[in-house]
Amino acid sequence: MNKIKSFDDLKQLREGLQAKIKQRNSGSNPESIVRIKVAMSTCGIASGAKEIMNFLTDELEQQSIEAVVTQTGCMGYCYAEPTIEVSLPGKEPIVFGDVDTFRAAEIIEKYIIHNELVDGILPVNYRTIDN
Amino acid sequence: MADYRMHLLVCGGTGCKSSESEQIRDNLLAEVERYGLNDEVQVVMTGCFGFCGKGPIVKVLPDNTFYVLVKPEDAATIVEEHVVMGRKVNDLLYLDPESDEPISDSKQMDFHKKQVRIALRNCGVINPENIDEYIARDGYAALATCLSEKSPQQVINEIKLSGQRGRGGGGFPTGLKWEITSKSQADQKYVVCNADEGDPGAFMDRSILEGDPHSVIEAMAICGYCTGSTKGLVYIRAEYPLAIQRLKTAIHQAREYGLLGDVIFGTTFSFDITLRYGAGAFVCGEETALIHSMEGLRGEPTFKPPFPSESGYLGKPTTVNNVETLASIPVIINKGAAFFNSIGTEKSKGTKVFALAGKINNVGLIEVPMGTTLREVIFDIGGGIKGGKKFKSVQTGGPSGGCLTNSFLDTPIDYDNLIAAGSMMGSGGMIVMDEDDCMVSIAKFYLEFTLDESCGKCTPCRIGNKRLYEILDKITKGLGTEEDLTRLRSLCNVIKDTSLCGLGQTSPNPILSTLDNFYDEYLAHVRDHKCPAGQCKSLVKYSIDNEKCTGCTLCFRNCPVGAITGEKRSPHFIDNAICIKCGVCYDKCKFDAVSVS
Amino acid sequence: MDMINLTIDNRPVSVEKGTSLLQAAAEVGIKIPSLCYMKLHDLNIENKPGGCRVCVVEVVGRRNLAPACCTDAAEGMVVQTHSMRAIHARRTVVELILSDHPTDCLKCAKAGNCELQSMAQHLGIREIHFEGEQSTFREDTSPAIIRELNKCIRCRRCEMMCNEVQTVGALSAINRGFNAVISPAFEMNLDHSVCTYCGQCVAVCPTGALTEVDHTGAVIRALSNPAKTVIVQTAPAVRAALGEEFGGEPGTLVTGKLAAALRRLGFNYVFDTDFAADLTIMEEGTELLNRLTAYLGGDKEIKLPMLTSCCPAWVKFFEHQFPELKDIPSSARSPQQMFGSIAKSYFAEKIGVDRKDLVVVSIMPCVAKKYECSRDEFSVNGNPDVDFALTTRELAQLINLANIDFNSLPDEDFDHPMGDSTGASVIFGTTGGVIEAAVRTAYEVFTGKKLARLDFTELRGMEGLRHATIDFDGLPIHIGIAHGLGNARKLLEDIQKGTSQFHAIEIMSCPGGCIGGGGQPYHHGNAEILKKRQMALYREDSGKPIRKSHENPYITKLYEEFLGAPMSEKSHHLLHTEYFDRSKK
Amino acid sequence: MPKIKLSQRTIEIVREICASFENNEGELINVLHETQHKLGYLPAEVQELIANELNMSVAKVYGVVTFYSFFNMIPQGEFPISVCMGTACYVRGAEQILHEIKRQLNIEVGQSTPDGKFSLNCLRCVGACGLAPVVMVGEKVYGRVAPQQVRKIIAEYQEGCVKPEKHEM
Repeated sequence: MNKIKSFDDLKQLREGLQAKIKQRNSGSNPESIVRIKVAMSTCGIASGAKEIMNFLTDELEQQSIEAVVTQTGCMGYCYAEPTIEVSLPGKEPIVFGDVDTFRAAEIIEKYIIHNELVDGILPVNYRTIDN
Repeated sequence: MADYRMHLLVCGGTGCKSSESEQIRDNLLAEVERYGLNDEVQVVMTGCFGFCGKGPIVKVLPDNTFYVLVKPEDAATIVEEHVVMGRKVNDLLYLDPESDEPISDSKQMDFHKKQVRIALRNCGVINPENIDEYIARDGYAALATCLSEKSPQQVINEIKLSGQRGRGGGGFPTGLKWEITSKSQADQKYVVCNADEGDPGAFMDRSILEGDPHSVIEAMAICGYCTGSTKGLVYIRAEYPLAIQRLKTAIHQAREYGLLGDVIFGTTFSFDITLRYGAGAFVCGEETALIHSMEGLRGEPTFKPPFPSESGYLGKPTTVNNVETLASIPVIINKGAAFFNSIGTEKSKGTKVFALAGKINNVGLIEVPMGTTLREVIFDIGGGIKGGKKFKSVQTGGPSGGCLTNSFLDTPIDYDNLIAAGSMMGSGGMIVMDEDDCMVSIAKFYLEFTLDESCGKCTPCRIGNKRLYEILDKITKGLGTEEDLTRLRSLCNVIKDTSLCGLGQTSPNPILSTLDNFYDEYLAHVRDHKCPAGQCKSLVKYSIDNEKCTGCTLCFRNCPVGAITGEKRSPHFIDNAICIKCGVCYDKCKFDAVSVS
Repeated sequence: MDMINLTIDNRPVSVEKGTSLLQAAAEVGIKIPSLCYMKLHDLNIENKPGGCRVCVVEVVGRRNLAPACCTDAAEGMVVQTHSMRAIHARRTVVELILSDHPTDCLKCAKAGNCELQSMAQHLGIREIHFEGEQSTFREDTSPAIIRELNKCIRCRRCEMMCNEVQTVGALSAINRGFNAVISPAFEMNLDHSVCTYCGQCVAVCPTGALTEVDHTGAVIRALSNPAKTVIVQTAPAVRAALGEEFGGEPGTLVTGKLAAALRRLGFNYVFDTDFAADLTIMEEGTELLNRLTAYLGGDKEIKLPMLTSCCPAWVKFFEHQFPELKDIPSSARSPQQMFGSIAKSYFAEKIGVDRKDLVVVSIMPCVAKKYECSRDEFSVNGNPDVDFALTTRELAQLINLANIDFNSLPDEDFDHPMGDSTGASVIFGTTGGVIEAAVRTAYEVFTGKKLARLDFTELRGMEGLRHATIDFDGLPIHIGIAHGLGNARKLLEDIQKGTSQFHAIEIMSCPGGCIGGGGQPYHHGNAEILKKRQMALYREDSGKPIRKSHENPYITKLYEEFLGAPMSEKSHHLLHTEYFDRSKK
Repeated sequence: MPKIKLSQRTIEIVREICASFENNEGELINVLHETQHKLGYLPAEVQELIANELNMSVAKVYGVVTFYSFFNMIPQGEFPISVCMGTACYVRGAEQILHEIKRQLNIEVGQSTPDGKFSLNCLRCVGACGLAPVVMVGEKVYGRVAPQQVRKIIAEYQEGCVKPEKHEM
């Protein structure tokens, strides 16, 4: 890892990272892929988030669906753990709650492959400082 | 193969469900089918939108149209007008409360403003174990700005201007705290992050550390720059292994990038962070106790002054800030004091994270601007009371806070309003209670906690709280008298007045607030020896109604102690000598035959 | 000096910056009651945990009440010490303490001397409005100290004395909440701990939670047994303090009345530990000179400084904490034990009584002496040299029990031969006294010259650590003095590091020396009392016809008739001892 | 308290831990954490050893150990069961769960079963309020527990689970 030695270093790094993310997200980009975030806070893990993450990784690989599965912190929907957020290229991210392996399979099958929503979406009900 | 061009989202939150959202879905489905649009339009049930006051809600994607107060019979109109004709149904649109104009795109609606995420901005968004994702979202830019463009005093002024007050409970202005340390003369100063989140029912700090550890690290470095400290310590509960691990990873990554260590951003500023672990003592949330604990001592508080800002860890000036306080600092620097100051009420600026828990549908972590009302939090964001029960009380401030009733639901939440209402902000736990919760028992529960966690140093807290607990115990057993209520209040006041630290000074709050707000319930216990909520075991009796009992044996099979007898298909009987009043029979009975008295 | 102006109970007060409200009020004659707070001014000892909350006062504009002990006076402050709110709170707090306190005052060892009892009286408490669970701690009896923790009010004074002043570390606050209490590790008994029995915890305990083991009953039994000859010795510091137990001014010398009272109690012989103190000087002084001469002669085997060994708590302290230094202190036994040893050999022989029928009782300002006389090495075939050690307080108890009106007693003398002593031995009771007595003798023996002056004021005082250089006719002798074990520790650490410059060091465990011993009448936090006792001893010294130990004719006679010479083989056997490693390292 | 004699290996482990914190008295709590992590609990003999190594009084070490609820002086069961008694869990019936566990195992809070398999403790909030009431067995969290489930949870561990690795004193 290179050391960040000045504000300019930081800005440069940030711009590079942001550009990469933007590229990944835009629907028109051929390299854009499905991204899934699994909420892995204590509550999430206690409710089985780790198993879900493993399941998703394995399942997507088996079905040869190119996707990135990453962990993230608490999304705030503790009542609906485990919670995952799925971003399809060019679409707004959708949050699914109470995800067990059955539902995870359903999400891959219906939403990721067929762009078909499943019951139990969690509507985002907050603003962050970005918007 | 279906390729949907449109999705109709029907709110399946409990609040909406009770107002027939399932019927709405069925009707919508039928309408879609009637037009033969099954392959083009999908109808799905979602989780709670958090806008329950205006439910049931139907949202249309991709155009983000937001219909409120939808009735089952509106389904036809929505499909006919919106789906088929492509025209929005104006009557069902949400009206802007200010302009009275209908808003069609939900992104323009103020309900999104109910929650504004500042401290939680990255939680659930970034991978907390990847510093690059933090940097991509302006991470460490605030530190860079401070170091390269501002003097310490300028940064302190900015924080002061933002009006931020400590989120740990006391509400002391953050900028002022930093300024005091910065003006103290010493060869070494310290920045301490108080992550000893101990309020039962509060988990904001844990979530932030698990979801966005870098924001805390960055803020500590900024604080170090402002106060002239080169060493930071995080005092974190050992009960939070995941948070500890994420924090360690984050510190490591920051060091790798040179964002911690020597010559940060090529300046002369050096700063590094080490971890100290709590070991299960609530009182260590108090600054002086926390410092003693970090020094390897018993976590007993000492009298203030001297304040840690002047004489803290190892006798050196020490700034102690709570996790949530720190997590907002980079935003104040990046977006400016004015941005932060524009949110909130006159004396409480910015947002506050609450951990919503208890008898509420959407248990979770929320962040709202100061000044949001309890009603909005509980009913709009929290989705109302679980199981359709009646709201009874909301407890804020943990063991230091109080239980508020219906009449406070429209009180805007800020530091001063909550204190005036007999509770306090505390660290942000918000526990909702319903009609089944006995307020005397709740008060007793908190006292038991305080008793367990009192350090035992000062008389009022050590013995006084014990006596308070004993009086409450007497009352819940039906042995209390009205005189006990007078004694309870008088002792509460003395304990508040004479205790050494914040723990004792606030420990009577759960009793005082319930005495104020639920006096009748206390009276019922001492006068009639009855527990209206049916929770005080000594005061309740379970019995089976001969008429209603069908002899299904379900209660018999579930009774953990074998207190229920009876033949199959004939009325059962509860032996109260054996009954432990667990209430399983009551919960299990399908025929309403078990009654509580 | 920055001055602060404030108003207390409507009276203007002007005090230095940094003065507490408690102190500020005291300056205008307002005595705010307090329980845990304690300050011994000259000794630099302060206990200020702010825990009891009895001293709370109302400060106008403040949200809650302020503890007067911890709150500093501030400019313009308006303080009400007796507003209804303050009085109500204060009484409630004391009632709470009483609700977790046995109310068996009538049979408590501390009755009449208990600060909690006085507080209840002071506040006019006639009813305890709270009842509930009370602490149920196990009682702990050790050779010297009894702990009855059910009477503990968590003032933390004992913990402060044990850790900060004495650095012994036998006691610590343990547990938390209602169960928090002060205890040795693992709630074991004191005799399994590193406790030195210095008794400073007993000296400062406001209630009956810490008291000495009561041996008065055993002494009464011995006195009433016609088959026993019972003799008594009384330590120097006792005469300067016993009077306080009978309403006397602190610092009143009651030597004559003391001897009279002991005689009336029925002791067959009334002797003085001072006699043994003179003997100690002969032995210890000779040992010092021997070691010094050998050291100066280049003997590398000889270690200096030599440390005094009169104090049993100090002995136990280094046995636990500095076992590797156990060869450095003088091997001389303490005066109490030298007395016992000579009494049960030389004197028993002289009066023709078998040692088994001779009972030696000592009156000591100390609780550690109870432990010392029970040490195995100080007995012969299971018969201890000193049978019972009573504290000054126990003696007062005994005098009362025997219906003796102490104040109207005539002055009487001690008996011969072991009641005769010099001025040098009297000052054994104060810090600096032992070494001054040793210097008086060592100088004359070493130089062969007569001292021109006997008052070595450079060795006197109340500071915890002192040092002086005495000119031994051209040879500068460096002397260190420590009282309080925390101060002693500092000197020992220097020795460990090899940086100590001293030839001889005097150590006494208790602040002030034996005058401030754990068995003395309670000072209740008033350091002036210790100073007055100290002055009394120096007065007694200067009034004595003989003021140097080696000039005590009865000591000379003892050597001639029995021991031979100091450090002789017989002396070694009877008057010296060895030390043990008590550490668990 | 039964006396135990520490093995040479244990003594070395504790000494190493103390040394890794430079035998600094101020690091006592970290030393205790680390030691308990390695040994499972902190018996008197270990506390004496630590006091010696850090050159402080054993009474003070004991004072610290008894102040913090995280430190144990008795061996925990092979499977330590902790019931969260935070407010959220309390209002959602944690007391009943606790009661049921006590009944099933026939032990009180702070005790271990005679076979050493289970020990029972209460915790203050573990911060998993969304899952209230919460029970932890070892590190595993069980959320939304109902009294009826208790028997099943305990049974999972009774049937020959692998013994967790632990250093013997």
